[in-house]
Amino acid sequence: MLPNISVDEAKVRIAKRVAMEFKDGDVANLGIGIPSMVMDYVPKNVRVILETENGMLGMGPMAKEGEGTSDIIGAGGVRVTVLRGGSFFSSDVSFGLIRGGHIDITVLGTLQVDQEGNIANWMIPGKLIPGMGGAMDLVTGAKKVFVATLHTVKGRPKIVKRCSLPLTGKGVVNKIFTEMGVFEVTSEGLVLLEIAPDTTLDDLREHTDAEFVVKEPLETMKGVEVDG
Amino acid sequence: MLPNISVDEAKVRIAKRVAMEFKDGDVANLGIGIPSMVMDYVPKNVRVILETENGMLGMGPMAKEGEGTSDIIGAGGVRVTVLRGGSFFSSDVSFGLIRGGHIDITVLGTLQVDQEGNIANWMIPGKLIPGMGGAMDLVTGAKKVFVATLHTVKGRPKIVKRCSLPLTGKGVVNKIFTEMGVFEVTSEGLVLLEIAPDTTLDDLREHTDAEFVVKEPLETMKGVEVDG
Amino acid sequence: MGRYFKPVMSPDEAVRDIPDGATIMVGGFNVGGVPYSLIEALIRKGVKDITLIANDTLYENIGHGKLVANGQVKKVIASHIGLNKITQKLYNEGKLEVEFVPQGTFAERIRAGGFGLGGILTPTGVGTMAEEGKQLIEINGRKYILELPLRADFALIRARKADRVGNLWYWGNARNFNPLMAAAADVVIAEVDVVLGVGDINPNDVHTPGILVDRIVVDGGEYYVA
Amino acid sequence: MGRYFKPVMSPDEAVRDIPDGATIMVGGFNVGGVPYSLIEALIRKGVKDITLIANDTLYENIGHGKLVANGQVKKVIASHIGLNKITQKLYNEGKLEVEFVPQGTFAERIRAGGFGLGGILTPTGVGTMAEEGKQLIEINGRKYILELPLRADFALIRARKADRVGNLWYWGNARNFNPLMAAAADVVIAEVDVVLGVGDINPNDVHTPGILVDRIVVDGGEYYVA
Repeated sequence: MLPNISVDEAKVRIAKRVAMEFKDGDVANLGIGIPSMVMDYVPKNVRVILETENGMLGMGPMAKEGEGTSDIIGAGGVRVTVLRGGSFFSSDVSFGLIRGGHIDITVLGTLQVDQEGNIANWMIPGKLIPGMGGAMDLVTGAKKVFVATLHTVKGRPKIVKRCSLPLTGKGVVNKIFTEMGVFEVTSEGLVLLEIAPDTTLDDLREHTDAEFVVKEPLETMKGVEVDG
Repeated sequence: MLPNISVDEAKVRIAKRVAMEFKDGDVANLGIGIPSMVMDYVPKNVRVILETENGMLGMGPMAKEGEGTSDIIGAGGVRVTVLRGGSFFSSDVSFGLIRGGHIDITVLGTLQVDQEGNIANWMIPGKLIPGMGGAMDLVTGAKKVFVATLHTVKGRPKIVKRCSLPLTGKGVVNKIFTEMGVFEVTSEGLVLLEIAPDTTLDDLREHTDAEFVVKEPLETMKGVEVDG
Repeated sequence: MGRYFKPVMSPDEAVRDIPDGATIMVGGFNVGGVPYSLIEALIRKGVKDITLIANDTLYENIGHGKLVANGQVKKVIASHIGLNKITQKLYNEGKLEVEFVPQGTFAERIRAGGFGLGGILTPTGVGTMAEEGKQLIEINGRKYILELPLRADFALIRARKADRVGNLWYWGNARNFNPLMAAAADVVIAEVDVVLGVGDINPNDVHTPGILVDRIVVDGGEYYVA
Repeated sequence: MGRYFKPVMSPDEAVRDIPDGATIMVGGFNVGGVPYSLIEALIRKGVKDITLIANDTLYENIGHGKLVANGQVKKVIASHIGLNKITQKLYNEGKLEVEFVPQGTFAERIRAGGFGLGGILTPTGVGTMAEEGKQLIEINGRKYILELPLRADFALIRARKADRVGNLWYWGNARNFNPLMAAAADVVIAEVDVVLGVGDINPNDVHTPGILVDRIVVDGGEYYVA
């Protein structure tokens, strides 16, 4: 059984939990969807420097309605602001920073992620072929690659034994965060680190296609408040 | 016989002749020695943009005594000035411009140059090994590679059949300017384009180790004034 | 090329010699840093069979996205086409060739084309479809893809400021691929907001040296308002 | 790393953890853009067996030229050693290892090291001693040398201005290799003239993003006067 919460509640739970992974001064690149919600839950005293792959460090909040310019946009095209101490640079420098290991954390959504740390999130053959954009570089170059995703889509598990869709990166994922728990990809395979308080191991096995081992002692997923 | 002029006069003759090769708006990188004298003879209405490989376009004259800064220097380390419209950039961009064919002309001195357009000017094994600095990139990337050199050193020809010293570049030289004449390197071999008014073909053959053919009609070396 | 001062032209004049079949680089990422006026001139001129090298194909009704929608483009080399429904449709119907390039690789390939490198080795895309048809080279036990340079006949780029000798200064992350493309095409046309006097851009802060720019177009207007 | 504000230290503090045997990049070209105060601190500390990665070894009595003259250097990777008589002498006597790298290749190798590329293909040096021991790759009938990345344990660089989060701004062609080295070492120490408040460098004109810089040293003095 999946936790008895709405999709929006599930997304917030995931974003909150990912936010706990950041340390002061970390440099991060956040994908669209749940990853873009993470900053709302990072404590004020943890200063995270956001990178956008189109060439900015120190991305601030979205520009106010009617303000901003198309010269300063997030990777999704939205007008944003730049914080004091930020900087702009060309795309070769941006991806040099990404590929060169100068980004501490990237958080990405996904279509599929598997027990070997493979991730597939750039195309569905014959249906949807948007292109990989900067995703292949991000998963290859960032020091830590986090996947933040709902545990299932239309009842189907996102965490699979082996991705069937074309890969974005091979063996690149470090951690997976869902509303049901937190997994780590290790050389021994997938390890469940934390489990949500409203989830059982049987629930998790039911909705996870991948094989995983359970860390001893298994911890309760941090930051999750469950009613009653 | 060599022309009956002093070494200084010979150098001026060469620099003057090379200066005639420049067109308005040309971008040039000039080596040390005779090449650095060329700018003195470029007409005012021919605006040549000088590049220094340490990262500047629009190099101006040397800084005045007591002025200038070690932050703005020529490739030889001398304090220079930057002209209005100039720019500074990092070394990867500088050599990107050089390697990428964005420099119209480089003028270099040499130890040896041969009839196949090979040039050797970076080391004498066992004696002098300064290193190639930026020379290998310049001869590979500049659109035109000009050698400006005295015809002989201690009586020995500089233009040889085949360089015996380690090469700086293979088949890269376009033209050779000496006090005795102007040569072009072609796929058919070395061609004498111009001959100094105080030089005969026999003189040239005597002091040139390389084989060369003579262009018909052979022109008198431009810009050379000979007394009486 | 070879002129000290760069000619300032209208968009139509600037693109007049771009022939059918040309390979054209267009700067920009999404709506930022796109030379909109030059694109409109290409549409008016009706240039056909373009090989378009751009990070993305925008939306079907904006900027170079329109070139695709108008059927003026034969082939696209890009990292992303997801926003433009017509690019996706033509591609799925086999009517448009699309070469997908990871965005960081796209940047390096253009830089290599402009800076005289024969190629670069990147770890990006190893083990994915991005390695198909390419040479893999192993160095110290790690695999890299050998990626080859990209060049174009024309580059249409967008900057905030130019001076009369062609130096460019960009604003915000509208800079993106524009400085790279400025080095990688035979003819470089820069659309800018203002043209300043020689020396009015601090030489330490010139983003693109003027020797790379052939023609300047002053838009004078606002960028596309998203 | 991982700190938002960068510590401002004395030269001696900044180099305190540089051990014997370290690989050290030093910025500069001839007398320009050299972190003189940091070099003096390395001399005071007496670090030995250094692998020095620098464009040149200056003169024997100036900057990192002194490190060579003092016998603190085991190996030099450079494009030029001609100004330093002692480098030449030790090299000719077989007492110092020198790896010569064409200057443009030197720049690209450091950039590749900092930007995660596995190598680059350059036409520079084909048919010369520079190709010895290296893999040649032919592309479209032209030969290129495969050149591998350079990285270091520490990079000592020089800029004109820093701000408190480590953003750097260079003046003149003292910029040279400094921005490249800032990306290519585990620990990056920047010697600057002034430290400004956060945001006091225009974000469009930041030459080195602060995330690459670990420590700041304020020299306060003038550069070496040639």
